[in-house]
Amino acid sequence: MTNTQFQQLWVCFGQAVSKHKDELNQLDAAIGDADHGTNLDRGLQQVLEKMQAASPATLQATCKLVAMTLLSTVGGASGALWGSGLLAAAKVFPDTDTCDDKTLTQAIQAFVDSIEQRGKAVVGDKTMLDVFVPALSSLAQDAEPITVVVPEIAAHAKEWAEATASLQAKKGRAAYLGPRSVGHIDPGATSSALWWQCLGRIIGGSV
Amino acid sequence: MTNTQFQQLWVCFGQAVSKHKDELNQLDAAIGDADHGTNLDRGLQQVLEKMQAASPATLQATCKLVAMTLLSTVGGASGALWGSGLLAAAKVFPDTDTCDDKTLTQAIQAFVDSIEQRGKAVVGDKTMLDVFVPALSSLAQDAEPITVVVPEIAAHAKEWAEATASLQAKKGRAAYLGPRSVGHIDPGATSSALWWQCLGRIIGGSV
Amino acid sequence: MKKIMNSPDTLVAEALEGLVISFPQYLKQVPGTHVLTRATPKPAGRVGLVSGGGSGHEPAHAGYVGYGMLDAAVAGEVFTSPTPDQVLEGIRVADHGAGVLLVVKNYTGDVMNFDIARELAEAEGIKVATVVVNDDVAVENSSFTTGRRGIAGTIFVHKIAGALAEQGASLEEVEAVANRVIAHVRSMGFALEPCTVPQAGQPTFTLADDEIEMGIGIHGEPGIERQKLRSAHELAQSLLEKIAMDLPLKAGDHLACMVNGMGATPLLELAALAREVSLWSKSHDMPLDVVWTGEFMTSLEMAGASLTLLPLDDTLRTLLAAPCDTPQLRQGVHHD
Amino acid sequence: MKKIMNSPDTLVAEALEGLVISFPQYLKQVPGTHVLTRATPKPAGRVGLVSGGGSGHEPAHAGYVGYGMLDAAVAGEVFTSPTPDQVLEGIRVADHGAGVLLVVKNYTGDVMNFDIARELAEAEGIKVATVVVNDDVAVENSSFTTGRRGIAGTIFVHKIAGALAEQGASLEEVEAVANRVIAHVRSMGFALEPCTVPQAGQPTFTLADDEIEMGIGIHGEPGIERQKLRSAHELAQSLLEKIAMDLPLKAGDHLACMVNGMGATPLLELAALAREVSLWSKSHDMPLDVVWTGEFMTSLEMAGASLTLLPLDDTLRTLLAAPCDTPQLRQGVHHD
Ligand SMILES: Nc1ncnc2c1ncn2[C@@H]1O[C@H](COP(=O)(O)OP(=O)(O)O)[C@@H](O)[C@H]1O
Ligand SMILES: Nc1ncnc2c1ncn2[C@@H]1O[C@H](COP(=O)(O)OP(=O)(O)O)[C@@H](O)[C@H]1O
Ligand SMILES: [Mg+2]
Ligand SMILES: [Mg+2]
Ligand SMILES: [Mg+2]
Ligand SMILES: [Mg+2]
Repeated sequence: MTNTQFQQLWVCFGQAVSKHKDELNQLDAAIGDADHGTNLDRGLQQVLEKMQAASPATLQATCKLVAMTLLSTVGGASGALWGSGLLAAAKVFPDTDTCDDKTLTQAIQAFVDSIEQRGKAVVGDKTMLDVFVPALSSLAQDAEPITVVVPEIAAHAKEWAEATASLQAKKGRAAYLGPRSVGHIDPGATSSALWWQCLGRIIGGSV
Repeated sequence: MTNTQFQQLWVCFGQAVSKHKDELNQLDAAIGDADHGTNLDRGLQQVLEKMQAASPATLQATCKLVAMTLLSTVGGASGALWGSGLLAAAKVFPDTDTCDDKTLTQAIQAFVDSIEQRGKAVVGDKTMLDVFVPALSSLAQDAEPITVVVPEIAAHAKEWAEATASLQAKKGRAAYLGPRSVGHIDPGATSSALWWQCLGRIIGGSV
Repeated sequence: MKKIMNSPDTLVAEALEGLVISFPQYLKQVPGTHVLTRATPKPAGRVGLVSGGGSGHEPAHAGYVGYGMLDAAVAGEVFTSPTPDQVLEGIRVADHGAGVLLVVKNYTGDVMNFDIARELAEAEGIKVATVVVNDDVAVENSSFTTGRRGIAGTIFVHKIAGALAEQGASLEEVEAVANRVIAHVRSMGFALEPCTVPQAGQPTFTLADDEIEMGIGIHGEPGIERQKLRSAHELAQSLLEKIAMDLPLKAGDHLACMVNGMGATPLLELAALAREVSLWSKSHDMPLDVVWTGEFMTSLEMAGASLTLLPLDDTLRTLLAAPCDTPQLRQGVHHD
Repeated sequence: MKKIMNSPDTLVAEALEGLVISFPQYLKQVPGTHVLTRATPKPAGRVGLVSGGGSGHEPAHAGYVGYGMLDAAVAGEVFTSPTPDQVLEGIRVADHGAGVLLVVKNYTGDVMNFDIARELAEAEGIKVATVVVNDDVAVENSSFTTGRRGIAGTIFVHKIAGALAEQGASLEEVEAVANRVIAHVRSMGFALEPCTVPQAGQPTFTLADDEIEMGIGIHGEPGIERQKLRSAHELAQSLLEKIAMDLPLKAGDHLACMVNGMGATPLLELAALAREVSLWSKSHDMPLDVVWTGEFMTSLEMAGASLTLLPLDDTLRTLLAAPCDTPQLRQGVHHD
């Protein structure tokens, strides 16, 4: 992946979250506090502005800038998770313009590890991990090139997000609802699916 | 009028206000604070209880009991006005079981005078006086016996109350609405009409 | 109607008990009455202050009973003036030999019931003076009408007259300073949502999603005009202009301001409104010496706010800043 | 949605300015941040206390910044945990050489953002300890889940730990007393009406005219169960029984209680609820030593209330009664 592609990913994600902001808020209203779309959107708009202003030249620099911006503007659970996850990923990305597929997979692995560590959630807890973990394992296990795999993952991401509806939340705000959390899709899983859809389009070359 | 009739008047009035309580509150909600029915009802239920318990034997004693009870239980503008008006009327009523028509008229005159003094309102200010003043002047001017006159007044009382709709309030809480008070019937005039209807029935012998 | 209560008929009595339970170091109830008075009475020879009115304005008035403010608060039913016998009980307990000042908000019911009580107290030989607060500029003042309503500005009267009374001033002096506050204090409020009188069970009015009632009183009654919702900036602007013109205020005047919530308005919004007052006062060159932001005189769970301005001279500033110790207002904490 | 504001995006920033304008003797803003700190800093060598979280809970937390309680409050957007850089600013300003205690309510977002900030502060050489308040008995406590939420009981932690810090205790001692409060404080709340997050514009849920949400948090989220509205007596009963069983309480325990309004509930109703707590405590032979009634930890304009109980020993009672001087809580007024 090139630095340009990586930056396009954030532009795409920013636009997608902006477009689905109300929907994400409504998902969060049902089992949380109605701010997930607003939170991510606030952060991502800042990311786009700062990326434009600073034009970071390497993958690592871009990832760090995105991480620090999200960390200092999103707030809430998703701010801490995306922010510290991306800080971990930035350590994996090279300080160059391009990286190979394996490094990208490792960076995403570092992102997911960090989120698991920070948030202490596991798959099935009805969180963003319910999209990121299956996505990452497809990516890591599959022998095909990522230009093929990632678009496939992207095609599944929405299903994984929607499958959280049947889960009872164990972590995050939705956990307080106990059994009442069942029947609602997790907002963080939904926004994570948007991220994978963007990655799919960019790596698949359809942006 | 006999003491028994006078006591029947309060029983009748208490029942009428209880029946129209919500309507009086709604009239008061439109141009005041939605409590006129509740206020009068609270006081009159107490009057009925105390009258039964104490069985005052004279007109004066009954009037004083009603006055003191309303004064200490109604509150608001109507509590002060009915209470101090009836205290003034009690001074006119004899300390006997019966009074003649002229004395009854004088007692009502004292009631109205006291209300005018205490509340500083005049006819046309959209208050209970818009029923009591025309009623009193019919009573004072008419040559016929009160068994005829009072039922006639009673028949008009509702019209007088309804006619307050076209007035702009000058006194009481409704005055704060200025021109917005026009178009609504005054709650105090409406409850006053109920009182005259009761008096009409009792003096006309239909109770 | 949804309320935390057992029944509308017992709500006020139960709440008065609950206030004493919540503030036992400040309040006690005069047995068998709706009068709350100081747990520790004022020393003999000092003027007593009594206020009151209908309930539903909490923390007014029991919240202001204590050192430096009131001696007794008399509570009527919700939005209903208390009866004269109750006010008389308040006067009796507040009299420490130097007379009693009644601080009455200008509503027909309050004025008349407090007047009857004053007559009864005077007949018992108690010296009583009455001041009538009429700070609401929404209502036109005219000798042909009831005159202006008394609203949140009343609390500045409690504070300032209460401070002077605490210092041992005479009834005439306390009455005079109260009237000086009344002559200069002005308020105006608006509602975003109505309230529901427990006994009535229905909201006192209904508003569309973009409507407000401008120029409301404190009894859930509609205001003088229905308007469109506007920004905090524009709302503050229109209230303050109306108040400033009425007084009138001039550049250089030092002000005390009260940003008062009507019951359901979050402090977050009241604070945003306080900021607008500050911007306005700066742009008009009128230093804002004192800002009180919070719920001081409410209208049950009405959403909305009122703004109060009081131009300050040295006397008023000093009395406003004097220590007080009541359930709602405490100034002068001593530490280290 | 009707709010007194200029725009949802500027509301929090404007309100923070407004709080400083309203309480200049207590608060100042750390320039360029959403951190409010004491106008007069604590002397060197004393432990600092920092709390915070999303906005919309006012007077929490800025209302508790001042003598005897917090040193700094960090505000996030409405119902959104503040970011680590903001918390770090709060830690820096609260550190007077003896370390800083972070009082965090147990929400994933708060816990993680405060944790990241603690890591950053420790990297700067500041000694930091964290306590996590989880007083809400509505939520089952289990090591497999997020655990209980922190709600109104947090204010008892501020008060008691703040008092000990003011006396010059070490960070370890202040942390220990905070944890002692956390170990014993329990709360539960319910909503009669939802609130509307300014940025979202829609109520967080809708209730029929006879329905309540039982076991709510403080972020407008639905509770654990939808129930029928009941009398104040029955509501108090069910909350208190749940709390008492959880602790568990026993006859003879001395209690502090907080009757907390969620934002739109009139003091009239809260006082009526306080009376029910008192009746309950009497019938269970548990003396109610302290009752706090009012709005301490709100959820914007939500209607409803929460009850908090804290069994007291001598240490806790003394620290709870110690003087404090903050925008919201003042004890120990000095007069005559
Ligand atoms: N412990 C956790 N681990 C992983 N993801 C989590 C955790 N807690 C919450 N999340 C994710 O964060 C989302 C909520 O984000 P957001 O609404 O922005 O934060 P908040 O809950 O603080 O309001 C949830 O939908 C969930 O996917
Ligand atoms: N100054 C006055 N003189 C005569 N009647 C008055 C006066 N002020 C108010 N009223 C009457 O009192 C009625 C209102 O009574 P009520 O609702 O019980 O008292 P409040 O206005 O204190 O709530 C009005 O409808 C009016 O008829
Ligand atoms: Mg959320
Ligand atoms: Mg009325
Ligand atoms: Mg009334
Ligand atoms: Mg949030």
